[in-house]
Amino acid sequence: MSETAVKTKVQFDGKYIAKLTITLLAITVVTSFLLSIVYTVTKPTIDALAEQTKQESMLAVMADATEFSEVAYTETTGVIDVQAAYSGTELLGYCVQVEPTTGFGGAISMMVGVSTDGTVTGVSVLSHEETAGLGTKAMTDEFLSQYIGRSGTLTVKTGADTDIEHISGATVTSSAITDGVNIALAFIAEGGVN
Amino acid sequence: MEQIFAIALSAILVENYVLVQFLGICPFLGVSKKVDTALGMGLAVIFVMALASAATYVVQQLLIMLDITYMQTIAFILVIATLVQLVEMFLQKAVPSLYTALGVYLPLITTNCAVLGAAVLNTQEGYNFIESVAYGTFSGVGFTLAIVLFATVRERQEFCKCPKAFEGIPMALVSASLLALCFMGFSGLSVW
Amino acid sequence: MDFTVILYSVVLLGVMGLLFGLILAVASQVFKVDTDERLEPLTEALPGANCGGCGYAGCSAYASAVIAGTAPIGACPVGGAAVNAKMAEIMGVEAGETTRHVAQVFCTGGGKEKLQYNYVGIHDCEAAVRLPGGTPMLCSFGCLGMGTCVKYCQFDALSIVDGVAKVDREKCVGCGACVKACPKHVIGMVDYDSHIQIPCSSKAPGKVVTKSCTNGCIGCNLCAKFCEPKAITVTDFLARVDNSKCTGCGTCVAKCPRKLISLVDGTATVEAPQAAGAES
Amino acid sequence: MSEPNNAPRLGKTLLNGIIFENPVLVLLLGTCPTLATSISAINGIGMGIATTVVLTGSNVVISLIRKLIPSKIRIASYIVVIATFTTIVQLLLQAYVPSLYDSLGIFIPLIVVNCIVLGRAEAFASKNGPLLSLVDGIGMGIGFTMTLAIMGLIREFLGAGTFFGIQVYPNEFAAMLMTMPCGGFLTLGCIIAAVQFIRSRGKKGAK
Repeated sequence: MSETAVKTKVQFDGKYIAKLTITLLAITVVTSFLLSIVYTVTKPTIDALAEQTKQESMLAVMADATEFSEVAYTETTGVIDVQAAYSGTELLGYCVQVEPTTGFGGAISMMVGVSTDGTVTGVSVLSHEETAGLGTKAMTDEFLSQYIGRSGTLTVKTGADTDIEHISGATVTSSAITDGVNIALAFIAEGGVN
Repeated sequence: MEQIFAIALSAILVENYVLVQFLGICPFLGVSKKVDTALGMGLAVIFVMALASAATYVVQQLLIMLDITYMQTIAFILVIATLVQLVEMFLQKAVPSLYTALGVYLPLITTNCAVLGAAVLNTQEGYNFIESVAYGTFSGVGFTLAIVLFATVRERQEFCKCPKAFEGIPMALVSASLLALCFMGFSGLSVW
Repeated sequence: MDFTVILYSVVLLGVMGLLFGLILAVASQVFKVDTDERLEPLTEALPGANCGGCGYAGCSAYASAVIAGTAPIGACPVGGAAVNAKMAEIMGVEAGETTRHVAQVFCTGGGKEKLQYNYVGIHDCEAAVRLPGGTPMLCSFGCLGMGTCVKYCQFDALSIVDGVAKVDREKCVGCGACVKACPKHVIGMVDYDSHIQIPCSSKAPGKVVTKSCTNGCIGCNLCAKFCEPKAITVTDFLARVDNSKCTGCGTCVAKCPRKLISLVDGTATVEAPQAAGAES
Repeated sequence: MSEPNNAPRLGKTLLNGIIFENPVLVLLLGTCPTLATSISAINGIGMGIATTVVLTGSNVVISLIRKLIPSKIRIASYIVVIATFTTIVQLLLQAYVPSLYDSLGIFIPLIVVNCIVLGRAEAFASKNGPLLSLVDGIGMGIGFTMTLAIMGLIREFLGAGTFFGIQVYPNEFAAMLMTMPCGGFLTLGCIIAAVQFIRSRGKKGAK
């Protein structure tokens, strides 16, 4: 690397460039091919499973519903999906999937069952990133059953006359779940379903 | 414009990449022995993260258009790996001293969780092009802030007398935990 | 199994692969650092500890110096014969032989109780040496025992044992970092197979040494007189041994009134400490 | 391409991964997932298992194709192979073993950015045969899982007062700090200090 080395004109030796590009192209094509094969093979099963878990979670909040159907609804923040719940042909209410972002670890995905008269029929948590052992304490059935039969906007207060008795050590999560229920109730109250 | 400021504040202080979100710890511990290499690493990471956020935003739009979003990880990783390889070659030619100082940690930027983390978080947050580039750059600045702060602490640690077992990395980790404690103080500072 | 998904993903990634392959290939040409193709295997052959024992800033610096022809093949003390053979074969030259060197501390720590003042400060020789008299101890040549050399040794071969530095001869690779690091210059390089060792570097006259150290060398010349191969020379009250002449007979060990000279695990002699950086 | 008498080398590589060159404690790789997922022992072990599967698989695949890849694009190709491997494992798990996917699902995307996988691929798999790389992957994986389990136990016990999810002492006394980032750094620091102490104690004994 002595100083006198004149700035040599950069010579492109084509063979090296071709070799490099072909290898990378080969790798990307092979990997993407393999991946897409696996994806298309597994896609139906994954979708079926997802649908099944959704059905289960909806049944959990709307016990006596027999089947659910897609329903058109106006987009509102926090509401992910809405399905009408029927038992036979009679409309029982709606299952609203909500995602309040005020959880401690991040977004919590919940399913809230709201009957036609606007009261909560059930709440279940689909997925969350709360800290294990702490946030999860606010996801027990005993805590979630407090919401059943409630309507209007609920508040979490640490006093006597409170709608929801929050769990000590999991205040953030319990208030987040309450936000979720409030979003669902407000959504149905304003007739989000058209 | 204030959205950009909010992103900047959160990416640098509130949700600092290293000390709060645990992304990019390997180079954070590996390269922070001297302040100048730490700064060199930080600048390289900012450069890569800014470009990566821009490139991955374009790739994400492509993926959405073709409706193959499951390819997200692979496509992002390919973009980032190529970017890092370019930075590596450029540094080897232009700044060989920094290149040797960074050593193995330069290719490790590719697997650096921070870079891919930024790309994935950009898509999750649904930022538009300018916001995602801003987010990438400012999280790189947050990374650099953390690594330079840490490097200054580690340089002073060379002369303190600490128990034999704690010399080197354990001592660095203990001071990193104190640093993380301070950054936790910012968590209450949510702007929007 | 709709094929559009497969088609799209393969096409997209294929195009990206092609594009990036091209960019990388072109970039590797533009940023081509013109290195001799032997540099890569040569740096690989070297141990990679970047210890500086060969006198260069690191293995890659030494490798490029070897290719430029300004450095001999066998200068890597850490690698020893195995590395030299590999380097010679890469460079297509026969390997120069190397003798193994190890570090040795020329102080027994006898004077560490006899102090001029009590030193309370940064526990580091480089800091202690800046104070008046250059040392808190009476003996102004002795080892301070605060472990600067231990910090510089990459091979964990040096440790402070009851107040004085001790070299682990097996672990020491002879890189010479400690010789450069010691502010009191009490560490020197000696042949691995030296027979005896005179662990002292005090150039003070006898009566000063008797006051400042339990077994420091007082320059009485007895060892030099009784050494038939004349391996020991005494210059300004300090005895030094030349390793090449010493036969390891051990008479000097018996003769030394201060019980300073000792056999290096029974087989070796001591050679004068050379300048830093052992040449082959 | 079987190496002659490599049984001792296999054993050595396996042990190497677990103790002598434990990926997290000694090589200090993969600290991001270690700190992030070791909030509870179950999470830690789950992450460890998922990483072992991916690490072993990608080590073998990379050591098979190591000769075809020129050095300039080695990082890009290795990481694409690792990412593909990870996503395939994720899809298969999601489709055919949903129960396992529920517990391990969120960790798998994290593995792609795990420095151990690319670290081992570049340091080991690209220089050794598939058999040795397989063993190294397993060794490293076990070492990683063990470290994560220990970290998880400590942080969960101190931070949430639970032991594998069972409440051991009332939550009020737990130091929530341990489940936070700074707790993670502290625990990892103390574990590495303990390892260094044991190793230095071992050496002094031996001398």
